[in-house]
Amino acid sequence: MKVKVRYFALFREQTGVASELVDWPGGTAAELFQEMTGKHATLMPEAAALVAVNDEMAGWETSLAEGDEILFFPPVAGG
Amino acid sequence: MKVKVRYFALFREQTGVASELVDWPGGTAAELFQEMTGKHATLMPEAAALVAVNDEMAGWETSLAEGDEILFFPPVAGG
Amino acid sequence: MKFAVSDVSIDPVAARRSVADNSCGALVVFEGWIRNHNEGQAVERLEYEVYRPLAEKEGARIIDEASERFGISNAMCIHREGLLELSDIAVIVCVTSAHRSEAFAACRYIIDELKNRLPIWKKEHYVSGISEWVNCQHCAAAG
Amino acid sequence: MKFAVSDVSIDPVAARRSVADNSCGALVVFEGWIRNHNEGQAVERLEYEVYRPLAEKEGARIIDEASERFGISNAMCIHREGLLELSDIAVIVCVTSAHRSEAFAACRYIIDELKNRLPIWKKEHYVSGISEWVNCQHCAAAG
Repeated sequence: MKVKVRYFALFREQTGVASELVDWPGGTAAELFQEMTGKHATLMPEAAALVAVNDEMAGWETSLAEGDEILFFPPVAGG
Repeated sequence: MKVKVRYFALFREQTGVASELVDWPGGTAAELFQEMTGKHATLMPEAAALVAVNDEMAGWETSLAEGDEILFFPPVAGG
Repeated sequence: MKFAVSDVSIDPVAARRSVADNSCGALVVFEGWIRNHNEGQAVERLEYEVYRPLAEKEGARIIDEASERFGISNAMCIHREGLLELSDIAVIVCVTSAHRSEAFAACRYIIDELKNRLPIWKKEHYVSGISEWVNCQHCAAAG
Repeated sequence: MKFAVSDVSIDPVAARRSVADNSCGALVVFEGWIRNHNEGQAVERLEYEVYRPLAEKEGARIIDEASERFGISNAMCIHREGLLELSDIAVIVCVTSAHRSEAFAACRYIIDELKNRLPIWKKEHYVSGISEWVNCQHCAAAG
């Protein structure tokens, strides 16, 4: 299953990429995050991060579908 | 005992005077207010009003002295 | 000048500037405006009477209390006197602090205390032609 | 325009004007400024990264929530993105309502929710030459 993953702020600096196409067996957002944490070895624990799917905030238990765009957000700090 | 009494806002309109010199036997601010209420017949109950003596807010039980300037304030409404 | 009574229009830009300081991360401003209605009556204009000697002393005291209580950086307030038209600024309070919680709390404290404690009276002139001292009609009726 | 992200300086006068309306008796404004220190470090400048598509949607939602919850008249917010210098305005929230309680509560609600919910990240550049993503260093260390 192919999805697009985008990284922001610290995550973009840690992974060295703003986005990447990932081909994986499928699963939840949390499972994809684990997969990417393994690949890049530097992402923080998911409890501290946020995830959005197709431009809507989502829970880590969200099941991903072919073609989804998954956004991994480090802790936000607006204001 | 001579004191000066000043009236503000509604009180000035009710009494028709901004200030007056009062010669009376002496007593508390509350007693003076009663006296003036009797004289002008139109002041509201003291519970709704405020009193200041010589440019400091004061309690109704304050004993007045010769030459004091007593300010009677209707309910305030700043802001 | 922490607290002032003014008989001319309040300049909100100058007020804001007077509390700025680059150790502050938060500014909270309250402005009270003359609105076109009060308790069901259409308001045309409004008149503030201020007993300045005591208002100035008590206003400065309230700002000092807020500074001590909330540990803010700067605070100021200007209250109008005289005749005001719709949309005029009747009062402005500006507070700065390192973080926002203190600035919100102090700004709220200052405006609440000012309204309760300052010798200021407001006479509303209604579109109907009637005018009335605010907060006085009920007490007067009871008296 | 209830919520906007801006890559140029925020004009507080225009922001204030955009919520004015003569049925309102109260204006509450919050401004977040770039201050010269954070957690013991001397700050030189600061960078905001904003993911606009989601920030704009979520920002507008927060303002709608505040309007429904507190029954205010008008509310608006602008958040900066890009590089900011000391004393620059990072965010402004303006709220008007008939009475002050709702305006204070709604303004506080909006800034609190914005800080928690919007996809916005802040990188602080310190005088020491170091720079750091705010709120990330502890989590990164734990990871």
